[in-house]
Amino acid sequence: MAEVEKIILPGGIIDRPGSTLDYKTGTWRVKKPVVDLNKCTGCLLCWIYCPEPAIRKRDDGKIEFDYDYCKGCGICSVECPTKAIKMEEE
Amino acid sequence: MSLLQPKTLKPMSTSEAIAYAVKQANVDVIAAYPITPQTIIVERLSEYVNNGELDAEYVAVESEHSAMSACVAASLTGARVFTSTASQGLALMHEVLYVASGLRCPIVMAIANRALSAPINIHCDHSDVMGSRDAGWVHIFVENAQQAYDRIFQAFRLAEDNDILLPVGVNLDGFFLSHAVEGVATISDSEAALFLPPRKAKYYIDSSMPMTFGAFALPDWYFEIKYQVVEAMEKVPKKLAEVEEAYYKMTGRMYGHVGAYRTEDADVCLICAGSAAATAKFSVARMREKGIKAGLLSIRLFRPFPVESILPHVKDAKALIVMDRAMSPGAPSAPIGQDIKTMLYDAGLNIPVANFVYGLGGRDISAAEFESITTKVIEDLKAGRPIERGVKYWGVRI
Amino acid sequence: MMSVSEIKSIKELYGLDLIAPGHRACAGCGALVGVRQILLASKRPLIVVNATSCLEVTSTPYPQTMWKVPWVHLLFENAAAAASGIEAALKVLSRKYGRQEHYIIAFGGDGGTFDIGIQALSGALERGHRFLYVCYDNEAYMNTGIQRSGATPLGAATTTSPVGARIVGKQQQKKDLMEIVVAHKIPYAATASPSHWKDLVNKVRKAQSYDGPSFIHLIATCTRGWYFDPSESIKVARLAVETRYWPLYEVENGRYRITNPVPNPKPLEEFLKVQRRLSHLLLPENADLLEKLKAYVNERWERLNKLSTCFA
Amino acid sequence: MKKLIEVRFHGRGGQGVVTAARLLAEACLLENKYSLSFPEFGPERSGAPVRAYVRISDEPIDTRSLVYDPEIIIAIDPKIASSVEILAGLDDEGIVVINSKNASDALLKALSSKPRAKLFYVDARGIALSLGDARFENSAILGATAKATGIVSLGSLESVLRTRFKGTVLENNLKAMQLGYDKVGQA
Repeated sequence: MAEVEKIILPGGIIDRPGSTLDYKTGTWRVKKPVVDLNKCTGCLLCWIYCPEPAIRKRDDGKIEFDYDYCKGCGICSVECPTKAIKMEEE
Repeated sequence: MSLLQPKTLKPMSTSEAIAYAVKQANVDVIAAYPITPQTIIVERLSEYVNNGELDAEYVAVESEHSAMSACVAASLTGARVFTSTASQGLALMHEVLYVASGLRCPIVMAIANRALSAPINIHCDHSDVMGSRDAGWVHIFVENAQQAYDRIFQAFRLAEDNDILLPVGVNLDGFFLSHAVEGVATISDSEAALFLPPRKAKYYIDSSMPMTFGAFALPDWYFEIKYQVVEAMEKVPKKLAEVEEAYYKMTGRMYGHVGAYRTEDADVCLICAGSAAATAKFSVARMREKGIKAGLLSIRLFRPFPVESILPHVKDAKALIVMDRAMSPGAPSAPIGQDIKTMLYDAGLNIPVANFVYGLGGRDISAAEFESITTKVIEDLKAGRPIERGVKYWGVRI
Repeated sequence: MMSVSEIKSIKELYGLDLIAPGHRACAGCGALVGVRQILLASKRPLIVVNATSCLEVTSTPYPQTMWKVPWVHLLFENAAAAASGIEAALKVLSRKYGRQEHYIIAFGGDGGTFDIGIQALSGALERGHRFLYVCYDNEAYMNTGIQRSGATPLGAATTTSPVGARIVGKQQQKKDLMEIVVAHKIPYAATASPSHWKDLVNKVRKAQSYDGPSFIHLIATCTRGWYFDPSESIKVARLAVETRYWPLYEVENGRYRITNPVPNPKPLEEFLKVQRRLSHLLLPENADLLEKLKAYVNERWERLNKLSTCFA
Repeated sequence: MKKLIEVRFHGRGGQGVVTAARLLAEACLLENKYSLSFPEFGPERSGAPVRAYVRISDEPIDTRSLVYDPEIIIAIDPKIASSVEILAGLDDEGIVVINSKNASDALLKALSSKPRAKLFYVDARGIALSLGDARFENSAILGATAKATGIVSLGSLESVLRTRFKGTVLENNLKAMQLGYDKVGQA
């Protein structure tokens, strides 16, 4: 059981938007996506189809994964138009 | 309590008095579905809104379930919210009632108490509210139009207090009160605004503080969140007394958690709620003229059950007569009877309690009937006969 | 027709996420993809209302929330009524006390929309509250373990419409929710699929441009309930569109328009065979069911096509 | 005046029985008496028998039960007015006001057991029709009641009417009330 370490707001309101960040769903993953940056065009289709979202745009416009949260569903690897993303065993 | 001259009073039905108070309370949102016998309340409010006398949104929902749903959401948005229902309507709202209290919404709802189907019946009893008594709502019973009018202001101020944040039901007997016209002393709009300034919610739905309302709580948190309702409920008696004090200063009118009449030396104390309490008071007065030592305790604050306020009035009685206008089939006592007996047990008192279910489906109870019930118990006491325990059904033809 | 600035590139949406990762939805959840896209496109400030559903349960495990916008959940069947209450409250509070108005989106699953919540939805649409209702349709009660709903297609296997020796899957066709919604004469209603993200996000913009209720019927592929590999979630949604199983169209002020013509549809079998809930329809003994489902799909498409043409 | 006066109205749905009771109660308030009026409702629609009650007192009124032993009975409906049932529970010194051209033999016979009770009649229907609308009936009978019972003055009833009606409707109601007051007769 969790300790009652914080004050419960009236009615159990949660006042920390986006606080699921506390929970690393990356541990759910069986396979992880790996991007071949040579093939990545930065089209961001992987990003628009990511359910988490666990994909970020790098400064160079290509993408990277946030493995803390990526559940390894593999949608990105199926949807990538240049087949730049491969699913690999953890 | 100061008595006002009748000629200074405004003739209003209890329903009209409630609608008028709601208008003066400057509510923001009303979401309601009409049902006999509360219809007059929402009709008047619609008139106020459509005539521009009340700046509020009247959401004419398609059911009571949606009425309470819209009320909860509007309340969470920070609005002052009112609705009204009865009977089947309250039953249809049932699951949303728990959401209203669980999410700490200070909604005020008038309940024109009416029997539940089947058989279908539009008349008064308390089955509706008794079926919802564990939903975490504060419940107040009124005995006349004046109390109903005054309680609306008090209910909002109590509900919206940040220490409370609980919904409040103001219960008025269907027809016996809802449709009865009498003189009501009203406060001015400026007095109303002073007593009840616009609601200032501490937490509300708004993008300036994007919060999550109504999250999914697993066993590790549910109990603690739900327990808040108990904590808030425990603060109600003291807070209501404070609210009443403030209202008394303005109007000279105060009702308390209970209404006690001639209880101080009563051998037998009648206990009941709603319009019948008013009739019982009349009956007790007549009995006293005949030397019968009866008393009356009317339950005005029903949830939380005001044990501390009740006990001093009944602890010295030789017997209590608890009159319930609702059944609890299969239970050892009817609803108020259950509470009274629990209270006595916890206080270590073994006062015999005669528990009667009366007046279901609008069947009238007269002053004479109260007298005959009381007389029988007093005779039993005098003769040393045991008071018949368990539940009896007054006047039912079997 | 309203002129609404069209979103042309994904890059316009990047950085506009209103949900955080760490939520507990299944890997490959189609609903989350669609909901995310809708929020990316949505006008702001925004308030989200959620019916009890997978989305609600997986997104707010107390004391955490994935939502970065004000979000409220009351019950299963009352999201539209709750949205009505918020809209009414903001209207009067802005009038009386200068509170800021917000856009409101209500999300409900097919259970909360087609079935238990249809009364509240109908009431809210009839009253004309300004909000966007999104039904994310995974075609069964997935939150409680894949039981049939009014949205489940003919023949589909669910835990309450199993493929039995005597009765094979659900025996009724899918309820046409769009037609029910359109009958309310609201300004805007559309179907959408996360696979066709551009179509979807622009429909959101269009819906929110109207001063009244709008509706989006979103296909939400479900890896658990439809039985496909999580990586194929978007692919399956795309197949639904490409086989004309899920026509993408809109009804704007009563005018029908197919927004994604499918001149050369793939055979329906392509959509069915990738999902175990429906693949048994391809067995010879279930040929009659397959024919009925195909007829339903074809007739609907033909009807939409005609309506689309007559308003063109 | 007795401490508590109880009044029972008899009529039919649509005749304004409930309104008549309310008008009487409101007029009593103006005379600084406490009052309470309430209808007895069923699922009935226009045409069905309806009862309504008024309590009048110099003290605040507690009792909320129906009225069982009225001091005053008022029958607005001419058809009901001749039936003996309307007399149920009448106080021995009670007053009955009926909408009728004369007192029926049946009523007189029934009242013979209560020698101190009084029966008044007024052709409220005739008065109302002479003014062009049967709906003025209850104003006529209220006027008759004021004269017959003395529980309220004609002036107070008129004041209440003025808060409710306007124009020719008000004028005709006032006329009906005055005619009822003038023409009431005792059996």
